[in-house]
Amino acid sequence: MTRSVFEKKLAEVQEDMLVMAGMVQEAIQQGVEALKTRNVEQARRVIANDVEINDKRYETEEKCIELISLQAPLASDLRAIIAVLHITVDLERMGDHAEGIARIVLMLADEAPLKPYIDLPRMAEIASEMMEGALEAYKNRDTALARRIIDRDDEVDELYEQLYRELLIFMIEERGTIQRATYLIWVAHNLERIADRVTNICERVVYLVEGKIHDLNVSKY
Amino acid sequence: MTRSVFEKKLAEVQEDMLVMAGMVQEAIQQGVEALKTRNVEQARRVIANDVEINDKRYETEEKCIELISLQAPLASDLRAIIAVLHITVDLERMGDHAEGIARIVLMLADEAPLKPYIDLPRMAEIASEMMEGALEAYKNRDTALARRIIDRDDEVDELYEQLYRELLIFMIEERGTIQRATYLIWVAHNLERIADRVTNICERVVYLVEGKIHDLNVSKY
Amino acid sequence: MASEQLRLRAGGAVARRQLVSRVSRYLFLGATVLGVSILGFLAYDTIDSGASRLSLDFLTNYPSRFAEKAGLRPAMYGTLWLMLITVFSSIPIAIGTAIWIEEFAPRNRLLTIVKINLANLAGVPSIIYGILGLTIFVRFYGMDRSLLAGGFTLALMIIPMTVIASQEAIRQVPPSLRDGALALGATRWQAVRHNVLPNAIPGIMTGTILAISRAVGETAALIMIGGAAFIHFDPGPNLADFADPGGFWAGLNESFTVIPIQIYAWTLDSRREFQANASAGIIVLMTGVMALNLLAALIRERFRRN
Amino acid sequence: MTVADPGNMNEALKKRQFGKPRESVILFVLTLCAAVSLVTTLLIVGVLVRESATFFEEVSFRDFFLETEWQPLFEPVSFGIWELVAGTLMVTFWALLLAVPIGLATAVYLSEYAHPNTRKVLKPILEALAGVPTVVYAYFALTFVTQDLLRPTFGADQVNVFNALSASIMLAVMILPTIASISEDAMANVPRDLREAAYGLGATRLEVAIRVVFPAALSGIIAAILLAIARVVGETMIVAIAAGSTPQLTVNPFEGVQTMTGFMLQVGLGDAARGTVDYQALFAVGMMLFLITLAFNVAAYFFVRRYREEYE
Amino acid sequence: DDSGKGGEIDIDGSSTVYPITAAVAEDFHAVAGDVRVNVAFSGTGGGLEVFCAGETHLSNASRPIEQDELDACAENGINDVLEIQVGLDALTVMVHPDNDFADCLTIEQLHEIFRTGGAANWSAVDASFPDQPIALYYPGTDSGTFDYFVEAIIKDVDEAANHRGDGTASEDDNVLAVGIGGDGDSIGYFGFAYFQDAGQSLKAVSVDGGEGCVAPSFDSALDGSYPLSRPLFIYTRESSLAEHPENPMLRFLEFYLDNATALVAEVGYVSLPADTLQEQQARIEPYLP
Amino acid sequence: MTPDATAAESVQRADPIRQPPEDTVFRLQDVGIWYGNKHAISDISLNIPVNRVTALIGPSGCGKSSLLRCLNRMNDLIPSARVEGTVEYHGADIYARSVDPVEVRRRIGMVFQKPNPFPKSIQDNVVFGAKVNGIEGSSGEIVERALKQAALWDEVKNDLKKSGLELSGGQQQRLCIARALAVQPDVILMDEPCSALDPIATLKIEDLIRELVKEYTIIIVTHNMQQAARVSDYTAFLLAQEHGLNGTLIEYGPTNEVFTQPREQRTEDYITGRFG
Amino acid sequence: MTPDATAAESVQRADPIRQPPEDTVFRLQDVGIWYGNKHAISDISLNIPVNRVTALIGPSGCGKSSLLRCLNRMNDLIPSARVEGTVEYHGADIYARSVDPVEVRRRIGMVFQKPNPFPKSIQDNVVFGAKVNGIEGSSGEIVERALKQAALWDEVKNDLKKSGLELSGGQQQRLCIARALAVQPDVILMDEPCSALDPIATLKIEDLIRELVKEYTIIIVTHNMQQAARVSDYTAFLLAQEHGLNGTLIEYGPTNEVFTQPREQRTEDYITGRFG
Ligand SMILES: Nc1ncnc2c1ncn2[C@@H]1O[C@H](COP(=O)(O)OP(=O)(O)OP(=O)(O)O)[C@@H](O)[C@H]1O
Ligand SMILES: Nc1ncnc2c1ncn2[C@@H]1O[C@H](COP(=O)(O)OP(=O)(O)OP(=O)(O)O)[C@@H](O)[C@H]1O
Ligand SMILES: [Mg+2]
Ligand SMILES: [Mg+2]
Ligand SMILES: O=P([O-])([O-])[O-]
Repeated sequence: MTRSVFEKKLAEVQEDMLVMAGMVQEAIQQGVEALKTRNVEQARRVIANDVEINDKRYETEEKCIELISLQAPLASDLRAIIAVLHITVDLERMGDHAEGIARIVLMLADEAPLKPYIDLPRMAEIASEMMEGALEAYKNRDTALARRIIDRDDEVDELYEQLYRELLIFMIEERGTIQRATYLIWVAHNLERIADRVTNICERVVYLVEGKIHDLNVSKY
Repeated sequence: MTRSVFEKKLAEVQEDMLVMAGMVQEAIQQGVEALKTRNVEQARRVIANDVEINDKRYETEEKCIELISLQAPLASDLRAIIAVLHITVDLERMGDHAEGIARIVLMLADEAPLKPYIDLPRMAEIASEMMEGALEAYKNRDTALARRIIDRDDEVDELYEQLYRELLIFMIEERGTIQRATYLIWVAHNLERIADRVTNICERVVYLVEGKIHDLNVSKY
Repeated sequence: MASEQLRLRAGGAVARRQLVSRVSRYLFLGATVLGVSILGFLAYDTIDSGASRLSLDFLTNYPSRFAEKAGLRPAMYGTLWLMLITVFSSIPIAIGTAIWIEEFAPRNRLLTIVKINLANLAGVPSIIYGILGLTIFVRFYGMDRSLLAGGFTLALMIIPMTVIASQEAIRQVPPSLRDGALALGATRWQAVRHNVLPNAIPGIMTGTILAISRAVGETAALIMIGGAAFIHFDPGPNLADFADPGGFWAGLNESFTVIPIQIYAWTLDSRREFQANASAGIIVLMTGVMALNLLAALIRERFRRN
Repeated sequence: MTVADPGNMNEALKKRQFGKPRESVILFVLTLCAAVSLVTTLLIVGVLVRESATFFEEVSFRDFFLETEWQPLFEPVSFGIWELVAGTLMVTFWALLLAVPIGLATAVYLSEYAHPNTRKVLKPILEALAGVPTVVYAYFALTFVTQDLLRPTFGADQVNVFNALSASIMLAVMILPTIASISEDAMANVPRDLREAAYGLGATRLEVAIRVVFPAALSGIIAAILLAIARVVGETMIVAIAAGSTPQLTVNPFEGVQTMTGFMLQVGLGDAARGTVDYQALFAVGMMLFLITLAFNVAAYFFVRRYREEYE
Repeated sequence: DDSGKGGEIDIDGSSTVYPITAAVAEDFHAVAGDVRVNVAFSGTGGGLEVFCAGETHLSNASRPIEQDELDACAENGINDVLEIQVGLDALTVMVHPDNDFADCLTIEQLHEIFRTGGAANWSAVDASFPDQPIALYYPGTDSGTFDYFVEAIIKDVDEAANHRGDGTASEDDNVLAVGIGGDGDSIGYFGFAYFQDAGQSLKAVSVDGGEGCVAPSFDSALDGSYPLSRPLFIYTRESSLAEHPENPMLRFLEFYLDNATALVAEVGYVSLPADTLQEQQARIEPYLP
Repeated sequence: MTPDATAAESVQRADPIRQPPEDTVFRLQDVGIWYGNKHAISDISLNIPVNRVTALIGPSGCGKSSLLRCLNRMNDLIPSARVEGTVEYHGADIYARSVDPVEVRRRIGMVFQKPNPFPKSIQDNVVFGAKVNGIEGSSGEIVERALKQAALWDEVKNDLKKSGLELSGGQQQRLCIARALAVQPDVILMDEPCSALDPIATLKIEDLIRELVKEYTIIIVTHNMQQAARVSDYTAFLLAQEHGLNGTLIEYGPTNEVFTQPREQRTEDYITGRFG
Repeated sequence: MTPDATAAESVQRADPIRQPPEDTVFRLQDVGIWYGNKHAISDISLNIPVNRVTALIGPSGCGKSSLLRCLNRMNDLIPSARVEGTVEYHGADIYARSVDPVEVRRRIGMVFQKPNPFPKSIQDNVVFGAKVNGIEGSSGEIVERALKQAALWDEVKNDLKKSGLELSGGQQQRLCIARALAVQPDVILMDEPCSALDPIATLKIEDLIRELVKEYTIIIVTHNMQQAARVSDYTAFLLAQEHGLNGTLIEYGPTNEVFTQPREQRTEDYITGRFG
């Protein structure tokens, strides 16, 4: 409970989490970028970097457990750490999704682009914005913002539905696109999952501030 | 640290977790059952029940946080609780996947079955077995078992690949199946994710016993 | 719950116990009052017979065969000087002994012997101290029947009491003070000197003053070593002697008388009127003793408060 | 501080040249102080032994311990010490019988019942009783206690003018403050929480005082009583004047007795020529008294120590 | 310090003689303020002991010095002890004031009362006396008064007899007076001086030494008709008189004897008959300048 | 989401004093305590539930001990102490004129900070209160029952004659609890009962408290927040707002709520060590 | 996965005594302590690192205080105490014949369980040690520096003449720390320095310890495991295996490891309260 030590360590852990979030954002962006530009190298980098994200998660989690062990935090302090613990899991999985996108880039590398990627980057953009906002909400303990972001998940879901339907039509119309289309569905799925995970973070923010866990977004998948 | 109180509460929390695991197992089984038998009613029940799973998760998480707050556990005690905290998240998501399967059952309800469902139930079976084993490993703090189960994830992955390829061929060969096939891919994906989450639980078991987090299974998706 | 209300009332056994408790208060008070009233009665009796003789002359006159002319002057000087000598010779030794016992002595059989011996010495009759003083100071050291010999004799007599009181006082200084000092790199003596002693002083003083009250009233031992009853000068160094060590020393070597001897001499006198002198002497002595006790009490109360 | 050179540190920790001697000088001086009381005892014993040696040349130990009469100054002389011992015991017994209950009751009152301010006033007043010259007590015993108290109460023919009881009563007054004051200190030192524990169990004030505080302070109380006994046994003037000078074996406190100290005073301040057997008897009695008190003190020391260990 | 100019005289010894010597010292101070005279009273025995040890210059005594004591003096090289008688202490026998039968007692009767194994009841002393037990009070057994009584009464009648020990003894005449006054069966004796003052509450008994009953009084003691009076002494050393002419001891003794008659009576004792006094003065005569 | 948000905020603004819904043993109404003219605590209204452990926490000097001691009239023993307001015990005002404090204390036992066994044998320690109060039953039975309840019987049953002072600190404290139980009280007040004990002994006492609360109502003052968290069902947080001011009740409610989601910022600050 | 598993198991079997890799102040080799013929602790080999907080934990009676007090020869003061093995301080054996214990204590300061300021003014308290040790500098400077280091200056700078006893418990303890610092020691030993303090004062002392460790080496005995966890860099766990047996070192290592993944089951049992 030595506040100065505790606060330093809590700040450290939160900083770690933000750094990790930055890494994940980068991975998503790079993944989608690679998809757009069919940049295999970039995709490979994203895949390789995922290990770092994973490591960062474990490092942060270790720190959180140490912090709980050594400092026995209570009330909002404890919730803050538990939040970090959960958010890092989410971030790590978001990283995995980004990696998934990058892997699909590799699979698609040799094939012609199906159609200009408009919706996918749009989804990625929204997801990225949501993430940005979620972290902002976390930093400022801003539940209103968090709740707004959760609402934005619907946009992503809509885009996803739309894209999915489009790709289905592609596949039906043009048998040769089936493989590629399913790949793209994966990408969209990954992005949808990412946005979904962002809502998890937002839920955490609300929990952090209000001390109650609210399942504010019900995922459909 | 009053052990008797602490142990009672820890046992309670773990019991909650096992109950939740039971609910999830049930949901998966019922979901796949509904798929096989095209039982819309059953699928609806699975969907409805997911709310309970979610509630159970939050209840358990609240208890864990209370336990950490009030009892300030250390070392293996703390790890046990943190494990529950993470495992319940995984279980909840597994429940979501089961719900996802059930939703697909609803979507497929009006369409003819694509082919006899062999691989999917097989996947579900393996995933279920893995889950059974993972909980066993957790209860007995059996890292060897946990590691074996993690290895079994490869079986699921293989089945998934196989099924995916098969369905892809279906789609290419018979345009009318595309919609249904993608649905089935979703089902398979859900099952793959479930198995994947089981490996998370196993990782936790290893962490619980050995105090180190090992990322023992690298998911590809 | 009205029944609960009733049950909280003292009834039956508790009422009886409370009654006994309250009655006992008056018994204990009675015992205390008894002690105090004896003192009051003694005081009354003494004042009744001696007050008429109390006057400035009584304090400033020399002894005389005329009761109304007789005074306590040399006895008062003698008592004063004797007590000073006693205090200055016994206190350092007594405190030294107490410090040795509590702080430096090896915890072995010797220490047990020293402790038992001190307790025993405290109960040795004063007349034996008188004989000892006569043998050692008057004879062996050739101090003659002087203030010094008398003072030293009384010092020997009160050392045991003072040591015991000082030991108690030193023991009551929390060990943490001593440990605190030693842990700062103080030597054993520095710890005692700066931290133990200053805090034991009030206790030591109380004990000493009580011992002195005893010495002030001592008669037998001083008669044994030849304390005079008739003296026509002021024993001890006088003002002028303070400047001159030789004179001061000579003053300390003078013969002496003290108030209790004077009182005793008067009580022995066949003439009635001297009884009043004795009572007046007792009043003077008791006033002094009371003042000392008051001082002790003040010191102690101050000490207790901290 | 970084790791110092071990050589340096060894050097640095060396005993200081000028630090130590001062310390040993002080220890030496203190030891000397402690030696004073031992030397005093040796001198006392020396004087007593030397002088009583001449006594025992004339009087055999056998007579000293086996004869029943103490009559050193009358013909036919006889030196049976027990009459004096019995006198001392009787006077002590009655003094304690009176002073212990009253003293302890006073202590209980002051520590448990009295308002702190009352205690502050009463205690020093009581303690003044310890400072009254014993000659005063002695005359008071003879005049007031015997004449105005005992004789009217018990009948003049029952009560000897010189009697053990009057001496005992004044001895009791003399030691009252010793017992009351030291016991009160002991009771005041009983931790407050013991009292609170008892009150918390529903005990009344009396029950707390008698059943908790008193037993807890017992070792201090016993110490007070021991000190009081030492004072009574060693007291001279009161017994010499009030108890009479008739050595006898009696249990009747209304009769006069002679105590050991009474005899010593009688001889010490009397006309007996030095060197005569009757004078040297003073030392034999002194020796006896010394041995008795020593035995008593040794016993008390070990008793109290055992007792203390049991309750700490 | 102003001590020692005229010299210092340390005196100790008998408490009986103390008032006389103290009175002399008081008046002496008026004429010789430069000489310090200190008077203590540790008893005849104690006084003679320190005197023989050379620690005092003069010793009061209520009995003659004994051979043992002279020997002790000699051991310390004090061979020139000088005895001077300064007065008489008449010894008074007293009974309780209510006692109406014992008005006069013979030496033999006193002997019977105070000897070892003597009368237990008054009736055994004289058949006319009531059959009541006798209670005895006498001075401290090693006081000069006691010694004198033993010599004058007990041994006088029967050399083999002893003073009995079953009474109450006290050094302190006050105490004896209280005792005798408080006890209806009492008989006791002590110094006349004390009786004079405290004696109103007691009844003095006349003594028949063979020449009829004589009541104790100054006159009867002075003229020798009262049989129980003892001499009081002071002891000093010839050498302390001889040393030099102006020495303080000589001045003091001269003053003492010159004023003895008045001062002895004043403090309650019996002055010496003129011839006896002259004898004493003659003893210091040789040293006077 | 607005309704939800206001709901959440209203939680924050909810009354921090939540009187338990259960049956109460003590009902304090506007209680204030004065020492001479020092106002130690003021305006405390508090219901203490039956068969629960209620913990009083707060910084040093906030009046925890004062409040505790006013519940069995122990502060009658402090001449300058004065209590205002009403303290009802099972509906009876214990400060009513007709009430005998000895009677009150018999029903409401107390255990102190420093283990304070009487310097007597274990047996006599336990029997003391029972005997002065004329509780029936043979000493042997009383002793055995109380020591068993205090979980001390097995450790001492062969040494009942041993002095209570020869026990270890933790055993001494359990002996003190046994002593209080032997009087058959209804409530047990404990003023920092473990602060002089090592962690292992502390755990034992805490276990015992959880055991005892099945039969008794327990009120415990503790400085150790972990202890309050571990052991109590309800927690009351007192605070003397500024140094020298009188203590007041800041928050009161179920322990898990107070320690995980305190409703008052000051409570949160205190339990997380942000204070001072 | 077999290699991995064995790796994990080997972690479990790894040496529970991890001497720190840093520079050491104390190097204890097979140290044992006897009181008369009671063997209090035995076979302790321990290196204590420079500029770190090392905590000694363990159940009551395991010998923590004994061990601590043997580091500055405070147990010379217990007549029956005897130390065996070697205790090297910066390479010098402090139990060597030529060593003056007073010199040792000057370099190795100590702070006790109960705050024990001398009943003198604050100033005199601080200056005392410096003066007996002939430390140079004006009193004013010494006092100011020490009090500032002990984070007490601001609170008392206007009352330096006030008695040390008039301070609150926590201030008193900081005064004792200042007093120790004024002697310019190298190491500060603390024997349960907060066990008599309330949580707020405890926090302040803990903060201070973290501050001081930048310049001093600190060894602290504590019963409070949370405190050891919060405040120390290294933790040594001592245990007297059974009641009455001598204490030994069970585990020693970085605090975070000891409290999150103890290598010895007994350590784990102790810190999780499974003991006794
Ligand atoms: N006997 C007393 N006389 C005067 N004031 C008192 C007395 N007892 C307590 N106080 C004051 O009342 C206030 C509350 O004291 P109390 O002992 O109840 O606090 P507490 O919360 O128990 O503190 P702690 O945690 O230190 O035990 C304090 O300011 C204290 O100084
Ligand atoms: N002066 C002493 N004489 C005899 N034995 C002692 C002495 N001091 C300590 N001991 C014993 O040595 C052992 C270790 O005691 P120590 O005080 O070092 O333990 P500790 O770990 O500090 O305990 P605590 O946590 O209770 O302070 C105990 O068994 C104790 O009884
Ligand atoms: Mg308190
Ligand atoms: Mg310790
Ligand atoms: O004192 P005396 O020798 O005269 O009895």
